[in-house]
Amino acid sequence: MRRIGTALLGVALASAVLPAAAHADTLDAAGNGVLPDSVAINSIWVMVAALLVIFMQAGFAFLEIGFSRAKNAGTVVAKILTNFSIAGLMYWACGFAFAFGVGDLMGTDGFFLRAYGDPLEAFPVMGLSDATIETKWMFQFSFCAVSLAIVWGTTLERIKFGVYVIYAVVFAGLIYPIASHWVFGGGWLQNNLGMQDFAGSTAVHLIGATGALAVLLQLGARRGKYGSDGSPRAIPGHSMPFFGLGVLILWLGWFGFNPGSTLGALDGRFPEVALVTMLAAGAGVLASIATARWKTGTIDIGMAGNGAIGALVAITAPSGYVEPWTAPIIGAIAGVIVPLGVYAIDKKIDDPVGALTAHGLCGVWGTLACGIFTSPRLAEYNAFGDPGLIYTGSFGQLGTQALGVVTVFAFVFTLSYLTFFAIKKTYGLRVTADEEEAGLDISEHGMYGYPEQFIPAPELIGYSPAPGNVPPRETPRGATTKEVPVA
Amino acid sequence: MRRIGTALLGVALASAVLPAAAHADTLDAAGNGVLPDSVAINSIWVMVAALLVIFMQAGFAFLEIGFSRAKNAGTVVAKILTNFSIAGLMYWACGFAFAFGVGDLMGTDGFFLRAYGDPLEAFPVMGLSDATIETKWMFQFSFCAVSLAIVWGTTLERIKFGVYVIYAVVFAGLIYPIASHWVFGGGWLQNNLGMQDFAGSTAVHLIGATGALAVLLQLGARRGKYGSDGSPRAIPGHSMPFFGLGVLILWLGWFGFNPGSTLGALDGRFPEVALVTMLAAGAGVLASIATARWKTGTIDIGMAGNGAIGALVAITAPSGYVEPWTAPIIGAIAGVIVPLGVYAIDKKIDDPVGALTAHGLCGVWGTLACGIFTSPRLAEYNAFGDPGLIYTGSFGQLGTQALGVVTVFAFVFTLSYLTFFAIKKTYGLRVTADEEEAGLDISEHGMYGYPEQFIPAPELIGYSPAPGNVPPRETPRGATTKEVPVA
Amino acid sequence: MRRIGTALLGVALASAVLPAAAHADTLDAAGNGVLPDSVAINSIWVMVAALLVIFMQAGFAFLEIGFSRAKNAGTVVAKILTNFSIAGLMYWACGFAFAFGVGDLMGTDGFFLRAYGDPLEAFPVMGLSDATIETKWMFQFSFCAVSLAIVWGTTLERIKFGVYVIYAVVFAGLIYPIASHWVFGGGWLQNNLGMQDFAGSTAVHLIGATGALAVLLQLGARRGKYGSDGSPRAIPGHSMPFFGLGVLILWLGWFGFNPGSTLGALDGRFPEVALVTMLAAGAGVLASIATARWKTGTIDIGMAGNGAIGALVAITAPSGYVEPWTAPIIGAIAGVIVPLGVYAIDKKIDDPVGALTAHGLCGVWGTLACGIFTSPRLAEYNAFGDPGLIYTGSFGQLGTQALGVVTVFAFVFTLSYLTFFAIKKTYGLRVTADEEEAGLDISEHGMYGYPEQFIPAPELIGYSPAPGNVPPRETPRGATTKEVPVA
Amino acid sequence: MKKIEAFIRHEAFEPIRMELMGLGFPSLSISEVKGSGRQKGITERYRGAELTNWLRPKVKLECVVASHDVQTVVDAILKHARTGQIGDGKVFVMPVEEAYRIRTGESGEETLQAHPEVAAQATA
Amino acid sequence: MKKIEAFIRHEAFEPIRMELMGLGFPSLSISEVKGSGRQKGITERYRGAELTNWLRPKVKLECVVASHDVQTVVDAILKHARTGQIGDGKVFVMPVEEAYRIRTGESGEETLQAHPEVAAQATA
Amino acid sequence: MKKIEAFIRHEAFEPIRMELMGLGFPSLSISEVKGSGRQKGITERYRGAELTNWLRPKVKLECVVASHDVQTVVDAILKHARTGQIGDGKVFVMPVEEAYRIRTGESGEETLQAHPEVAAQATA
Ligand SMILES: Nc1ncnc2c1ncn2[C@@H]1O[C@H](COP(=O)(O)OP(=O)(O)O)[C@@H](O)[C@H]1O
Ligand SMILES: Nc1ncnc2c1ncn2[C@@H]1O[C@H](COP(=O)(O)OP(=O)(O)O)[C@@H](O)[C@H]1O
Ligand SMILES: Nc1ncnc2c1ncn2[C@@H]1O[C@H](COP(=O)(O)OP(=O)(O)O)[C@@H](O)[C@H]1O
Repeated sequence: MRRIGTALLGVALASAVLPAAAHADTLDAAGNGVLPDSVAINSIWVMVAALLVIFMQAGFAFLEIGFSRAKNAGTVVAKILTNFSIAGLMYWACGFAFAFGVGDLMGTDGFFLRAYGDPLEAFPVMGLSDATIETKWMFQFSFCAVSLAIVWGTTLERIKFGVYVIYAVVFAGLIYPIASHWVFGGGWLQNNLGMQDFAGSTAVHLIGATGALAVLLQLGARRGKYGSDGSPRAIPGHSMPFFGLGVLILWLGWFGFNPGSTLGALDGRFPEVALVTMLAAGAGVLASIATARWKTGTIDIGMAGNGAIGALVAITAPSGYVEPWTAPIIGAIAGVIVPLGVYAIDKKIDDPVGALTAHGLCGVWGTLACGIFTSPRLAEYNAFGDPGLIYTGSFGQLGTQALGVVTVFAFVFTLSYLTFFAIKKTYGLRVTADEEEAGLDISEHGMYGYPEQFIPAPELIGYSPAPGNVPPRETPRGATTKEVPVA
Repeated sequence: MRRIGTALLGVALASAVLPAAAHADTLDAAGNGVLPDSVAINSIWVMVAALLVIFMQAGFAFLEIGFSRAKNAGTVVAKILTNFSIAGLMYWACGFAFAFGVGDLMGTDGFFLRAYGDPLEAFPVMGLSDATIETKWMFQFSFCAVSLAIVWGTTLERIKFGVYVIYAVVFAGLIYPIASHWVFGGGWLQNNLGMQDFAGSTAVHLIGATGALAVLLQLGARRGKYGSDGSPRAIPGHSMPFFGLGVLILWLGWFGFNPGSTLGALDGRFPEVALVTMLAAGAGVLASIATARWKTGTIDIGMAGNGAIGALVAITAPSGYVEPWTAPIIGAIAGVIVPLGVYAIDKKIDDPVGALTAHGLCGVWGTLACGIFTSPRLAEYNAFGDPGLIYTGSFGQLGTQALGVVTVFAFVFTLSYLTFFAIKKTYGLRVTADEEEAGLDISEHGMYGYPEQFIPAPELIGYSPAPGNVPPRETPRGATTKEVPVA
Repeated sequence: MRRIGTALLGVALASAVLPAAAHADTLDAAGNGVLPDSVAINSIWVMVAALLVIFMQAGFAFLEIGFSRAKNAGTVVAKILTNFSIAGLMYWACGFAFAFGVGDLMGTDGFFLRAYGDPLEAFPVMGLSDATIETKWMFQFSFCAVSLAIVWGTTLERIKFGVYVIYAVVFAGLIYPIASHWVFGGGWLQNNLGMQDFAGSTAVHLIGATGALAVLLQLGARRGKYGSDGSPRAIPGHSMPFFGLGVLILWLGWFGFNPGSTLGALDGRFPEVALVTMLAAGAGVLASIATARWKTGTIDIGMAGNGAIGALVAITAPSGYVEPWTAPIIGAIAGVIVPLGVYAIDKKIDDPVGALTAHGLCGVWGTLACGIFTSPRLAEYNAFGDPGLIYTGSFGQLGTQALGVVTVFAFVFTLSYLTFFAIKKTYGLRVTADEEEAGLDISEHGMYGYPEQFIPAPELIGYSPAPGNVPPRETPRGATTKEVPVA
Repeated sequence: MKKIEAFIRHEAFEPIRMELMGLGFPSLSISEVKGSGRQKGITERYRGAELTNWLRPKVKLECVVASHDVQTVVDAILKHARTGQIGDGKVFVMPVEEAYRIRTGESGEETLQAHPEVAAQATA
Repeated sequence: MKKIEAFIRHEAFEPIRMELMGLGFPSLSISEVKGSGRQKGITERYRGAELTNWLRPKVKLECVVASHDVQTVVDAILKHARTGQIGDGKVFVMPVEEAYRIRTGESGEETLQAHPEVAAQATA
Repeated sequence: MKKIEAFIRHEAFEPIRMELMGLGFPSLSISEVKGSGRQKGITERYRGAELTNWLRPKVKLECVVASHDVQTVVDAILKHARTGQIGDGKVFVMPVEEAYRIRTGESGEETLQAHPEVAAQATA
């Protein structure tokens, strides 16, 4: 049976087939009725949160589909399914172990979620909650998948499909786990410097956006994005409703993303985090609409949605550290950053969905915001870092936050740039001009995402009914008819 | 730092920046480990319910998008994001305090969710549950947002965007809080008269529908809706699938809407409320299809969906007061009301999504249904009002319900009508005929919701590639090719 | 009042209007404060799971819509609403009683969820959890609705609407309850033979797929599916994005489907089941893409999604019986089965969405997989059957699984075939050739699912504005204009 | 035989169709086109970038009639398509040399349209 | 040179295209149109209100050929587009004065289509 | 008067439109067509089954101009639509017997297009 395993998943899996220590522990405890209720209570909330975050995959998919042209709509579906799958397997194989095991630089225990002994000691940073380890895995994996999804926002409509696959393996198995370990996995930035990032403005969103920048710089803009004179052109996506669906799903998912980062329910903290999240997002939408209106004179639908995302990204780090009243401020500032950032970036590089701004710039802002607004009671409760500038008058925490941002950016950018560079030199990053013009759906997947739009009565192509079997034509039942006799 | 606050949110916010009394309480209790498990258990369920109701925003968005023409699809996205945001901020600033604070006419405590002392005393009507106050806020806010979303169903395809903004502030800050306070916030209708409305057939749906009527009467019908002879024309929406998505999401959300109104899980009531909700909705769909079939001879897709909504609205008030066996009856009657109501109303005024019927008429029916079907055990358990007609033989409770409906309608209609009247006289309610014809997406937002449908190869407009950089044309990889040599 | 009831729901309902024994029990217990926390904790998780499964209805709807042509998109919406409603009422009336009451062949207690005395004794197989009976009903009903939804995957674009209605009544009221009773309702296959099917690879998915086969054989292929030479033609669906939405929602729902089948949270098992589910699905997607790529040379979007579904179906039965490391193996094999199965079946019979493969073949594989991989600790914990081949070296359990599969298939196929045969002889199964060509939306529902695609400016048909009231044409506000003076 | 091609506003089509049917010209085809003419361009905005769209959606009406019917049909079109504002469109008349009714294979003028009285009933 | 315009049923197009390619006429264009003719109107219903849609989706086929090829092409169309029922559509022949192949700039009849033998291979 | 019908690539349209407007020919119409010609077919795959699509999306440009303007317009089209690769398309010139401006009811050549100088400003 060991053979089956290895045959299928390679030697690495070997460790996986030892007796299921930890899983068994939970079971025994339950069997002997010594599993405390608190485990179930905390696990339920964190699992609910994890599922909300998993649903965000649909959010990212439709945000991207909406901002793509119809000829590139289908590939996003294949992309999101592939990436989500790879993330799951890699994060199980090694990602989780690197991210949450013990160690300043990276964890080394819990590959394949096996043989780590007591979970509370093996993954100490999550020790404050007694939710089962599988629960914590589901939650943390969902974060990894979100971070990976963010990477591709800049690459729509021209990237080769294989790039998704290759980078996903590296990202979910190595880059994300290590970088996030530093920030909220018990690594040096968090433990030694006291960096504050409650739910991942840096650890999830900035990391994703950094990968997005690394690939964009080597991928280049879509054909037609910049005229011969270098001026940017609008390449409108094909469906604002799909975009809206994506935004609404993401917003919903964020109520798992931030409040779930309490990793439990029994401390009664998660509802407050939800409140803080809502207030920031609301302010972000309004500020973004106002800013776009002021700059361009129209109520920009896309900016309304991006404003929500940007504000949600910004409140992610502070959501567990700040008082509710600061949320609208943090969100509103993110809402102003979004349109300005998008307009500025659009002049030079082609970021179709505004990921660099919404997840990058706003991720930075959110991380820094902790240095300004973190309240004493919450700094103390979370036990990382100090209260913010407005309480202490000191720039100390702000500096720590800035250092964290720079470090993470530098680390992720370097590794990602090298990875994409290697891909470019070997497999290639970009489809041909003809393929790009035909659209990725037909050229990468052999079929349009909306076939009827491109093929006339496709089911009839090459179809000639035998004279005999033309069926009798009657009148559709649903239809009453008015006869116009033949002249 | 007070300055930052005021600068950003105005004097009103001042109260918000005092030490976070209540939030801290929860935290201390948790810190000292004296926060009972019940708080977490109840909070988890109510939070889950709140998130399901929040997801209903997407449901309303797609129901409206589906029933709009393609040229008006995008604006719905901007609308829903804006309204949801305003509702959140206003309900935090004052809505919640007005709605659930102590007082027969309106509450006066808890602005910005601050300085209200002991939450169980400050918001007594929710005292039966020890879920955290932030949890309760999230849940009640989600109701306010639903009620606001209902208002706009009658205004599609012709209203000026600014109207959404102005009315949303008044509605979420004043109209909804006060009216809902009377019905289920501990106000006079509930406390003094014993009106029964478990989850808001009146307090949420009728209030929204009343606002919808108030604006429609001053807004008028869409161009082309009524012929020169005054006969109604069909203006089909552009996507039944989107409509279906909306209905399915709303149905799902209702399992948070009604069962969440138990405000807790420990009394084991919420699953029964879910069962009741399901049975009513099912009966509503079937009755609505049958009625529409009987009236028009076709299986009307829209009516199937509206029937579900209507039945869900109807069961909302009774869901916590009646026995399961009554649910199919209540739902089926709503299912009959829906098509008949839509056909009748359509003859005179233009309600594109049928909101007046589904949320208005069915809201009234549902509220009255309590007067008929409320069971003794549940009247006693909820401690408001008496059992219904079929148990007591008395019309007393039915009368109370009727009085409540009339009062709420009168109050909300008056305030809403005046608000919209003021808007009409100043800013204006309606776009110009040309804008309406061009569609709100292009005229209000400067871009179509489905650009490719209206602009040929939009990315190429004004784009002339420099002769040099026309890239080599190769064959799409995905495609094998058959050469037809040039003659 | 008895009269109202009977008048409305017929004699059968009589039993329903007796005093609400069970519901009242819960309430009393709660009232007297003797309802243990465990009831609420378990009920919350199972309810959350039930709602996730209910959301799968939207998943099936959009998977089918995406794979249909635009002219048949709307009917799916009406279908899903109707079937979901019928399933709810039938499962309440008798389905649940047949499925989970005591008895080797079928249960006989709990019609209308009434008068069954102590729920733990009345529905013993679910006795291990003290979640309220309404919670269990919601969860089990959601399974029935899923099984029913699966049936129709093979019938798209040509079936008469009434067929949905008739078969739904028989399926949800009789076929599904009895067959599922045998497998996981405490029936003979489970209790006497020790068949293992944790969440329903056989009991839900194979049953649905069997019904799908029974109707397909009598319904025939869509016009144009097979050329005069009998060779299969591609009839591409109209929207890969909708297909993707469906898949993502289904995937999410499965995290309720499998982990919810623990029927509680206090044993801490559900997170592990979720982990297992995720790993299998991920492997399924990748294996399916690889297989399709190898067979056809393209990265098939549809196969990526079908691969996820197939793997999720396969892991459904084992999810509560196997160690995590086996999940990727089980999923990957399903991922290989999917494309091969679809290609093979497509040669002979017309299964537009691949339901026979994804739910049928993979359902069989998943059920058999228990016989191979079930781990000792979990066989013991679940207390049904023995460990799998790789642990025992014995084919015993595998044989039991195979027997179960064959029995269930034979039973469901016979009853379903007869039901559809009767329908065909009386009402008819299939629309006319003209109706099929016009599309089901217009012919069955009297309106297109995407009206604008088929009717030019529909709102203007038969509309001639009175010369007087042509409104002044102004310039859209959103638009700046460049005048081209009239020559 | 002549072919009449008219580029008109969407809302003009239905009245034209009704009148033509009444006059005994039930047979015609329309398609969606985008046109530029004296009408103004609309400036659209997307994420900051501007693009001026010079094209407006119009309906193209095609109707082949016997030469002696041309004026009748053209007049019907002009009558209903006219709002007096820029963007009303154009009507063109072009020669047609032969016409076949596929169903019967017949060719010639009589295949083109229904007879007046017939059509009359039709609209009744 | 002549332009052949045919309004046909969707399912008629593919057989026609195949035969024309075999005959050496690979070059043609089609577009979606909505047509009214002798065919019946369909009454649609939406939330109670009725609307009769007199238009049916058809395919418009456009093919420019040398004058001496007209009959061949017309016959191919008539042969495959015909079901004998109302709604089969019409074929019109119109004069064309000049034609240019953009790729080469050449003009004249020979730019219109490929040569038979060439096309023959093509379909092989 | 002549009608110019051109079947071109999407990306060719905008440069043509700009030049024509500059030359004083702002009035034209386009529509989406699918064309087959010398261009290769694309083999699409769907759940295993293959289908070869011989049709490529093209833009059909229609522009009616005075006879003496034909060459100017044709040249503008040829100039911008040409990439030198298969698939560039064709231009056809056909006779038009009469033209009406619906807005004014006037007929004749002068209704067809704006005057050069006018258009010149327009593009300014
Ligand atoms: N010469 C032409 N060739 C082709 N189409 C034309 C021509 N002139 C006008 N059109 C069509 O008519 C529509 C309206 O023309 P426009 O000039 O805007 O109206 P008006 O003639 O009333 O000023 C245009 O959008 C275009 O579709
Ligand atoms: N005179 C005409 N001008 C333009 N299109 C026509 C004309 N006659 C028929 N058509 C097109 O042909 C289609 C079929 O015509 P119809 O009269 O219904 O078929 P049949 O000629 O077999 O009775 C119509 O829907 C329309 O698109
Ligand atoms: N004879 C014709 N009749 C109608 N349309 C044509 C004709 N020839 C070419 N076309 C149109 O022009 C497009 C390009 O033609 P093609 O032959 O592929 O290019 P090229 O002429 O450069 O080889 C075709 O897709 C079709 O739409």
